[in-house]
Amino acid sequence: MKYFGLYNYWVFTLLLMIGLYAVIAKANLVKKLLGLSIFQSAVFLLYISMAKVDGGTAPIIQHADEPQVFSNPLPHVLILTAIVVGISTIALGLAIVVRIREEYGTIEENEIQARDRDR
Amino acid sequence: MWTAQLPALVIAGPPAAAPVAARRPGASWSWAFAALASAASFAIAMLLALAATEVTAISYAVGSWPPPFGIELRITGFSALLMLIITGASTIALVGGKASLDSDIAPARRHYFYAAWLLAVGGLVGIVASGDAFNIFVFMEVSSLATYILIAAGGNPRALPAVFKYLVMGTIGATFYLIGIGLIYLMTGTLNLVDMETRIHDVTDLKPIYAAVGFVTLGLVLKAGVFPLHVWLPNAYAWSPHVVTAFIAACSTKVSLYVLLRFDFMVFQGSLGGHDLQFAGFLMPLAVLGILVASAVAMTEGHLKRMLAYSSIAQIGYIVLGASLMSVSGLTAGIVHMFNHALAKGTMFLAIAFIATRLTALRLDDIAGIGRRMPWTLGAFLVAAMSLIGLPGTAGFISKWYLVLAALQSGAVGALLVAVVLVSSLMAVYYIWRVVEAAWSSTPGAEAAGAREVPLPMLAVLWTAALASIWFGLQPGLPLALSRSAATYLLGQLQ
Amino acid sequence: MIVDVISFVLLALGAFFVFMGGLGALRLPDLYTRMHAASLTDSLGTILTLGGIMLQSGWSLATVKLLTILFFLMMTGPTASYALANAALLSRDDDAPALPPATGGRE
Amino acid sequence: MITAFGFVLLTLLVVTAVAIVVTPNLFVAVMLMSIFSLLMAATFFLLDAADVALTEAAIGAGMSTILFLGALALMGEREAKQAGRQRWLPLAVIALTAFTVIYATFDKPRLGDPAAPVHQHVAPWYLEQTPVLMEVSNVVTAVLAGFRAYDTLGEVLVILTAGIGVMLILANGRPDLSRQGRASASVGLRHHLIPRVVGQLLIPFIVLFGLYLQFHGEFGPGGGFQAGAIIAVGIVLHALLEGEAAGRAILPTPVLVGLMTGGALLFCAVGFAGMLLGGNFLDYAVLAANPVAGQQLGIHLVEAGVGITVTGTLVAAFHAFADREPAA
Repeated sequence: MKYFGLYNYWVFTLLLMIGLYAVIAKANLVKKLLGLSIFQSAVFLLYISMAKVDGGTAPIIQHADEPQVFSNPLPHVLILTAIVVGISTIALGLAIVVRIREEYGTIEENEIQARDRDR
Repeated sequence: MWTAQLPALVIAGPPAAAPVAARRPGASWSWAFAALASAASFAIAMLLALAATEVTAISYAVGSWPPPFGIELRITGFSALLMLIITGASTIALVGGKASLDSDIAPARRHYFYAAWLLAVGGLVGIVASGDAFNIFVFMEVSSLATYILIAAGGNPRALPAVFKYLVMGTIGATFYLIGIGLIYLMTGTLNLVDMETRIHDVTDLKPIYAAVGFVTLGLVLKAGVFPLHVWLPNAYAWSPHVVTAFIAACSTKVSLYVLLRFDFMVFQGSLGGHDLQFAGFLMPLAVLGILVASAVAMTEGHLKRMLAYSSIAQIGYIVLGASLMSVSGLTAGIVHMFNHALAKGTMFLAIAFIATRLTALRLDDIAGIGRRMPWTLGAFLVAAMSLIGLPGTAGFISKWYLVLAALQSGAVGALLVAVVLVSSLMAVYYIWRVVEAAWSSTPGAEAAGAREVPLPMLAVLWTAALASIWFGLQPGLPLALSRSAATYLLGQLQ
Repeated sequence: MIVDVISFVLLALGAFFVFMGGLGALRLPDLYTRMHAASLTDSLGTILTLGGIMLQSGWSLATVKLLTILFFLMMTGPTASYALANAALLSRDDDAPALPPATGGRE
Repeated sequence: MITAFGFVLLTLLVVTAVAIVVTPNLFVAVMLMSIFSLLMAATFFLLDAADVALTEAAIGAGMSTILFLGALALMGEREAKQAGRQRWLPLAVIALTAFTVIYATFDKPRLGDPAAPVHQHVAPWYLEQTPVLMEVSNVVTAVLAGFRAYDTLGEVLVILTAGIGVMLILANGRPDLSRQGRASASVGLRHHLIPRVVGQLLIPFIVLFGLYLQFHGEFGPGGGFQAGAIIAVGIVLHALLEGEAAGRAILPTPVLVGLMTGGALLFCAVGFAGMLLGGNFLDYAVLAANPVAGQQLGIHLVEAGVGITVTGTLVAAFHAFADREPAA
């Protein structure tokens, strides 16, 4: 169990790095948004991992009289919010990319910059 | 009884008005509604500011759940000052900028635009009113998304890549902040800021907290556009609709700085040993470099709005410099500069919006001779510019004066910092002079030759804002009192 | 006990079929044969696996839910395969070389 | 056993993420992203976060994929070869971030440790007080729509902002084709009998399941976000089967805007009702004679507002993309 615990944090770190790399290094705007999505998902994993309690179950209290162990509900609530924030950002970003494609004829960052210089 | 509900009214008013504005297509209707809602929030913010001067902090439990279990609103002098800036800038920009907005925003987009505007105001007010770390994140996203929309709402295609860059960097900044508060929550088990201050004492020397300090500071510095991370700012300011520039230049980066100061001074410094030195050591060089480099770029920049955008980056440097001095007078200078700069820069961008109703291009060559055709608009621009430079008798002088005093108190580096402030003020004189030289040039450009002065009601709004810079230069009582109470409140944790 | 053994056999068979389907999707030469491999084995594998779990859960609400899941999978799986094959057929480019090589990545 | 399963899932997550970044085909990358979200949802479920898993599956794997595909249909699916982009800056940034994160891993409490500070202070209070104060069995719903309802209001505003933004940004520039519909999209899958019949058969069940989640959120996993996303998927499926024009016809833009804004207004109205009845903003206890009944009423209304806004926004965003003609 201990090993699994550390593994969660490693995966969080790796996903964070992969996402950030795609956002910074990729020129394609859709790729950047995908990277942003991975980057945010990594943070979701961090929060949900910290909420886990050994031997716990989902925080739904069915029989209040029996003593039961529950995982921490608060990070779940926060991440529900964060997931929705994530898709809102992505939707807005995609709308902007579509308009960029229409105005510039490309979704590659370097070509857009080149076109801006020509104006 | 009724006044106790003021915090809820100010945070819930603009967001509740936004859906109403989005429902009804009809250009003048949605404008009037947004302006009215904005003015109402300004009035409430004023009442709240008066109430906030009497106590240290007004606490309001949303849903009547006691903090830290529910979400707490916490209005201090600092947040009240920021609220005045936000709602005031929004009201002045909306009321004065109607003509400019009508020409910039396509009719099919207007009701959405004004809804987004109200959401931006609501989000920014929500950030400064909140006393809960995660709640700040949520409202940060409301205001950021709404700001992206406002920037992209005009017809200029160059705004699109600019806003995409802003969206990506803003989201990275917000996510860094989210990682930071996640780590703090991991170690303290709470999200309420006041509760965090007390509980963080038990875990100060643990590594996740240090990492959290890094993430929170970096994320907010990114969103605030502090010097090396400012790359999203110039184009976002330059290509957005002109009135939007006036609004966001006045308040959006300052709100991120507010959160930065709130976190670093109240949560981290009270409990982490040596944090104040690290904070100063990290931010002071950035501030100094930012002031000098951005002013230098502004001196060579040929586009009027981009020039002022670089000037804004330099002014953010002043605010950060004041904060990094770690003294009451330094913080007071930084915070009062938020107010004074918002006033001056908002006025200048509004004046540019007026010029843009007469001209299509805003390079320095294009505005040649405009000062002779629109003397009142350019006159207001110059009054605000004097405040930006910091001439005595203007509001800008007050903040620079306090900054110099605080720098002199801070020992050996003080003299150097004073030199930086003086040099950068001279640089500001230079780039403002370039505008004056172009505007009053004797050979007017083709468009400028036919330009007419804008109508009297618009000038009245503009001059109100411009004269406010003079008024608060001569009577700096209210902003200074709020700033000083904010500074002592922030630093109170250190002693 | 006997129920356990039967359910174990069902689960193992189901896993085998799903595995073979995956192998086929990776190794077969073109899109149609790959889809053939994946969709047929997938249907059978699902029936066997869900049957095995149903035997484990006995007469309970869980079994009803599993039956519903099975029903929906039986509806959607073949339909999705049909739609995919149809789309591939419609978008076929006659000049292009027959079909991409079976390296797995692009379909 | 479950530990091993989680191990495999996490490894697959990393592999998928790498594949998303590496593949030059954007269409493949988007499909991989959908798989990534599904794997993430399964991981969340293993970590006891049933509500979050449901949301991630519905929003991450479902709606977000649809939006990506809708946008990709308007541009090419190939990523250009990158030449001469500098590499050291991204690598330096990533190295620094990774260093900080790994640094933070030391002194971190072990995963699942019940004595960790994160499980002490606030969380047990929610677990104890929810059955007493609200008589709601799903604590996540109680915190989301009750104790921290103000966060959820902010979240509804984020969704509303995104919806307004997508409609505003895509509102002009190119002509709006909502009237005649795009030639290819307007036909949908109408000529393909099997998908159409099966799809039409499924839609009522999808919407029914969404409604179940909406009203069952107090007792089991579910709530406004999940319900809204799933109902939106049902409506979008209808538009895909019958064509864009028919999809528009059942929910025209003014109706969608009405849903988007109506849900947010309902949420705000509940908040103001609390104030008018003598409590604080979003205080549900004063809504009914009995505080517990008031809490339940408030949670129901607020969740309904969330569901309405999410449905309206997601469908509106889909139409905003699907309506456009691809740029030349």
